Amino acid sequence: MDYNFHWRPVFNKLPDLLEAGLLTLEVSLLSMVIGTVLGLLLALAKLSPLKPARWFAITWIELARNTPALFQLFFFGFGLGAFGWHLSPFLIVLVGLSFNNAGYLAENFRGGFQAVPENQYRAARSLGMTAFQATTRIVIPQVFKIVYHPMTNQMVWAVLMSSLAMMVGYRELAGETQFLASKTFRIFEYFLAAAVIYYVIVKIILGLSRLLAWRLFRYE
Amino acid sequence: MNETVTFFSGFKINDLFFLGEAALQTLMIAAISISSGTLLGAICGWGLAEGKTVVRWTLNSILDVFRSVPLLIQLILFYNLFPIIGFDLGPFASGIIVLSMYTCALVASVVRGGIESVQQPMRRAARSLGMSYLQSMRHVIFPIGLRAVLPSWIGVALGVLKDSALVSVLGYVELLRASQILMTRTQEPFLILALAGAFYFALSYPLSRYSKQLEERWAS
Amino acid sequence: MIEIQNLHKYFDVHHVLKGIDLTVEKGEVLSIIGSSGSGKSTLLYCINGLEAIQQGEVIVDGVSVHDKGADLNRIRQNLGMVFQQWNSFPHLTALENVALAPRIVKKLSKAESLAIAEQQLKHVGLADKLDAYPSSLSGGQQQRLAISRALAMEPEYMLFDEATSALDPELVGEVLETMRMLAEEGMTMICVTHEMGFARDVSDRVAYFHDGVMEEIGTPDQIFGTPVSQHTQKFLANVR
Amino acid sequence: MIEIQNLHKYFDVHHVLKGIDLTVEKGEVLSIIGSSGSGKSTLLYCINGLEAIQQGEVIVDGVSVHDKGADLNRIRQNLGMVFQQWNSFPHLTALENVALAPRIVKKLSKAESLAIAEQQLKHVGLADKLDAYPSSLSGGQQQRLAISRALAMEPEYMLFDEATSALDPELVGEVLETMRMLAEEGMTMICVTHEMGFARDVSDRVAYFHDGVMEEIGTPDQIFGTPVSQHTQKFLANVR
Amino acid sequence: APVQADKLDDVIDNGVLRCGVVLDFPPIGFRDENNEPAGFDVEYCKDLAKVLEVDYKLVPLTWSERLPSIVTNRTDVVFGSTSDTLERGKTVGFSIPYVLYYSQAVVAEGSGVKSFEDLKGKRVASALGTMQEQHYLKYAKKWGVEHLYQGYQSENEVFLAVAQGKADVGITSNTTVGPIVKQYDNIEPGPRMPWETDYTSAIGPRKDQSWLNYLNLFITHQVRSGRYDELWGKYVGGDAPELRIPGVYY
Ligand SMILES: Nc1ncnc2c1ncn2[C@@H]1O[C@H](COP(=O)(O)OP(=O)(O)OP(=O)(O)O)[C@@H](O)[C@H]1O
Ligand SMILES: Nc1ncnc2c1ncn2[C@@H]1O[C@H](COP(=O)(O)OP(=O)(O)OP(=O)(O)O)[C@@H](O)[C@H]1O
Ligand SMILES: [Mg+2]
Ligand SMILES: [Mg+2]
Repeated sequence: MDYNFHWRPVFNKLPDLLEAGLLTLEVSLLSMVIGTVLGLLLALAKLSPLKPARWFAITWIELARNTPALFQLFFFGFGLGAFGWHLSPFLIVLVGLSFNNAGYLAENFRGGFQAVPENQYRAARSLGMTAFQATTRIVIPQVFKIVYHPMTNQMVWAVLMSSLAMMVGYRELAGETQFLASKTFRIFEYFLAAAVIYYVIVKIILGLSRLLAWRLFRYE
Repeated sequence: MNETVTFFSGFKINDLFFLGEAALQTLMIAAISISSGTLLGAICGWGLAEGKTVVRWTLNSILDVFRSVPLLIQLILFYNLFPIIGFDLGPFASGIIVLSMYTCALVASVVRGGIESVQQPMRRAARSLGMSYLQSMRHVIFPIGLRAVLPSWIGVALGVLKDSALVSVLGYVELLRASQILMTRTQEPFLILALAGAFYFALSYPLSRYSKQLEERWAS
Repeated sequence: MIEIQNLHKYFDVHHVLKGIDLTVEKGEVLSIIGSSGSGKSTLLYCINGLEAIQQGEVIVDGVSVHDKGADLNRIRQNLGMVFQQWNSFPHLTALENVALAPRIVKKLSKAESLAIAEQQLKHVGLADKLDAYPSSLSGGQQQRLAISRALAMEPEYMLFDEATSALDPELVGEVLETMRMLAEEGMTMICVTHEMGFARDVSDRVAYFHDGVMEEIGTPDQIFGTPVSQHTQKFLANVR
Repeated sequence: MIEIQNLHKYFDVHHVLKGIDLTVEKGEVLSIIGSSGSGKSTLLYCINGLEAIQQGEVIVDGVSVHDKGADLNRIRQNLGMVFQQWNSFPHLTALENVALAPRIVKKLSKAESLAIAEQQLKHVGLADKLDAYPSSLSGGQQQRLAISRALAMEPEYMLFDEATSALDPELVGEVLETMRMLAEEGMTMICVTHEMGFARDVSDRVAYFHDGVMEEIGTPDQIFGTPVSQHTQKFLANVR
Repeated sequence: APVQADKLDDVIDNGVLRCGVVLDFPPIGFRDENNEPAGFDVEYCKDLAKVLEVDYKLVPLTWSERLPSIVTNRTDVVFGSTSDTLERGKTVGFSIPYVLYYSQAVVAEGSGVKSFEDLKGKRVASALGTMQEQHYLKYAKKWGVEHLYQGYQSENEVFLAVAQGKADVGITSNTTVGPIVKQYDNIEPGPRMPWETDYTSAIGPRKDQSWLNYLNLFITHQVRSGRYDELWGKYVGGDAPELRIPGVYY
């Protein structure tokens, strides 16, 4: 082996990497929040009897699920740029991830709505609750429980996916890593450090999610 | 400047061939990675479902890494690691190795789920007829588990097909990279992205529809 | 009084209720029997407006349920309903299950609704399960919970849709006991049931449904002793 | 002959069978009754070695099932078993379901095993369902399929674990009929059941289990007429 | 004792020269209309292989991959306009300069950028891992406008960004400005950057002195034979710059 590892520069830059890790968390979390809201709307649109709403939802969902995420980022970058729409690198990543998350989450939500037994809604209505009351008090809490796990997975997926930001010039963890590595040419060392940080972020998310689930779903 | 040398030129017919060739590369990378990853993943999944605690724990923690670190980072890491440890693997080989391991990790959990979905009762029924462990695996658990697994396996395969776009980061000219090259040469980002997107979509959409149908058919 | 006149119900082209005429008086207990798919559940859903109807009328205490102007939420408060399955709300404790509707539908105060809930749960013998989640209750307890939840709205009518048929045999007894108790207290009840013993002992009248038609209705003695319709005879022979 | 001597079974620290002694003679039909969780299923699983035991012995035709050297696959061929949940193999037709084990376990030729399968399916009244997949069969038909699948191995004993309790009431009859037929043909049977009618009419003896203990065993008349144990009395009162 | 083979021996023995090039730097390196590699650097690779009497294998690289490809032994040499900084010299070996540049901006039409100082407050883009990036970021830091900087994977993306209006200014090399301005209607030549002339070298493994010697020799021969002038004239146009550095021996 002809290669000498240089770890010191990586250690020196660790604060920068960790800071970039926070950006990663920020952009993925934001994209989850936006994706959840949009996903819920898309799920309802897809279940609605309105044809245009259904078609809009289906188009969005299928495009998001059947093309590469990187392609979607490029699209929101240079694709839209062709029409004179300019998003900053941060917005490209945020919009791209939110678009993708919404597509995947919508399907989860739809599955969740369908998994709550219809008698739950009927039971609520038979007690005199309005449609809105039955939906918000009885159905949605149960849907939330069903989609909680898939949502956690989507959050992890969003964190992993956010690394694509590197390809469109946003300096979250992967982008910052590439930036630092390109200055010192120690690609392997830097990216190994990044890999470890990603791993830790993912584990923290999963741990927190488990903790939260334990608090939220005592009734199981 | 010499008139015969042009650096930029519009989109031409033979660029379609260039894209087509790149699409073939995408398919090839995906096909090889999916098949080798599936094979490996099936073995690992069996170990996860039926192995001793030590085996399960070890396998799980290794495979977990592939699921918790962005694929992009994995690709860069291994691409730079192989030459360091003395193998000069090009982007193609590196990409396939990383994608295969990634596929393996995903397939393993799918297969584990499949084996576990053939619940105790079915195994007991098989064993109570006098079948040996291997006979019950081969004639009962495996064929029934396969049904449970096939839709999710298609999901994994489509995911890998889309993720193969990331091999572009190693400079390998697959579909998305080719689009990028053409995009900057021809200044027609929208047209070219639309072509690439359509290719992925045309491949992914029917298959995901099919897998949904399978799921519904076999759910009953 | 519940009056059903020439009720027709379709699911798309599928004709599920083919002209039902039926009157249930205050204080009466009516059991409905019949084989699977004959439209028994659908009838109950039509009575409290959970399913739309295509022809005929359902009149509860003089109000036409399927009228455009009908205040369904109000009517339903008067028609307690217990289903075969998935009755209790899994994310709420027993007490919360029962107290929710009085609070948000009847707009009672939190304290009032909890007091009513506690009282109703005691009524059905769940005094020691107030803070339990449904998942930790047996099937029988869950059904009694569902009954008390309906009772908490102080309905004048109770509709039971095979309230015992998803239960383990051992748990059927406690639920039937509760239903019997209600009947003795004078509640007006329509019970779709597979429990012939209950139908025979408790009901004032028994109706037999076959393929969307009410083929026979009469006292338990008539229906079980001298059924007229061939279908009824065959059904009763099968169920023993 | 099946002999069970001082059988103890634990799940971790949970003592599920607490010293069972029981002998079932050739040709005998034994029904086991008892409330949920009393260990009835576990006993059946211990008899054919699907669960390990911690103390005691199970001897089938002179062979100790839980001996290290015991050829379990061989013993099990002699002990047909039918479970509560219908567990016909969903990926195989009825005929293939029945023919599979004779072919791969007994190593019969394809033709032979198909012939046996066809014969057994006719035996349980499924002659017209040979090529149907389980998903297109009713619950009762699936249970009869499971019975014929066990019979195809030509066992000398049949173990039934609540074979009818997951069925719609209407479908129970056909399965009990099939079991009755087997009993009349002289099959040795151990039937865990909730069907008191069946236990009373068909069994030679009835055993009552309570909390891992066989509290009482005797003729149906003894158990149903003059039960000694308080638990038995209470159980029978509940189930009626 | 057997003499340890060096890179020069290896290349001759393998019969293949693995030559790294960057293909989004027209006219020095680019893909022609058949999407085949072309340009000044590509010709140098071919010429080097020819004098070594071996085949050549072009390895397309991004800017940031140039040094790692040498370090991890994926290329034998990179003709990739690599500036000869002392920092980089810790990692790879440099030949004598084979071509010179200075940095120059291209600006979006109507951006009003006339001098270097005008860049303050503008959205500035360049390719990741280039000298331009590193020089400019020093000024950006001083001005406190780092957040306005955009780093792209390739120079072509930089130009596309300026053309689409994502960025106001792209920093590139003087050689590139001509073709770019010709290509895009809405891009104009911008001011020259204030930092020093860019001396760029071929790079190879740091420890392989004999290989670097050979590269030096190759570069001087390219100049003496007139090939340097010829290729410069063909791809860039005009007179090729003097490779001598005033006031110092190389
Ligand atoms: N939402 C629905 N959409 C379409 N058809 C329905 C729907 N609900 C019920 N049906 C059909 O209407 C008919 C009557 O169903 P219903 O549930 O009322 O029968 P039931 O007598 O209650 O049977 P069971 O004893 O199985 O509960 C059946 O053929 C059923 O398939
Ligand atoms: N695999 C297992 N692991 C741990 N405990 C078990 C397992 N299987 C059964 N048990 C426990 O052993 C006890 C006896 O169970 P078993 O299934 O034999 O009861 P049963 O009499 O068949 O009841 P049922 O009428 O509900 O089928 C129960 O308390 C049950 O929870
Ligand atoms: Mg019903
Ligand atoms: Mg049992």
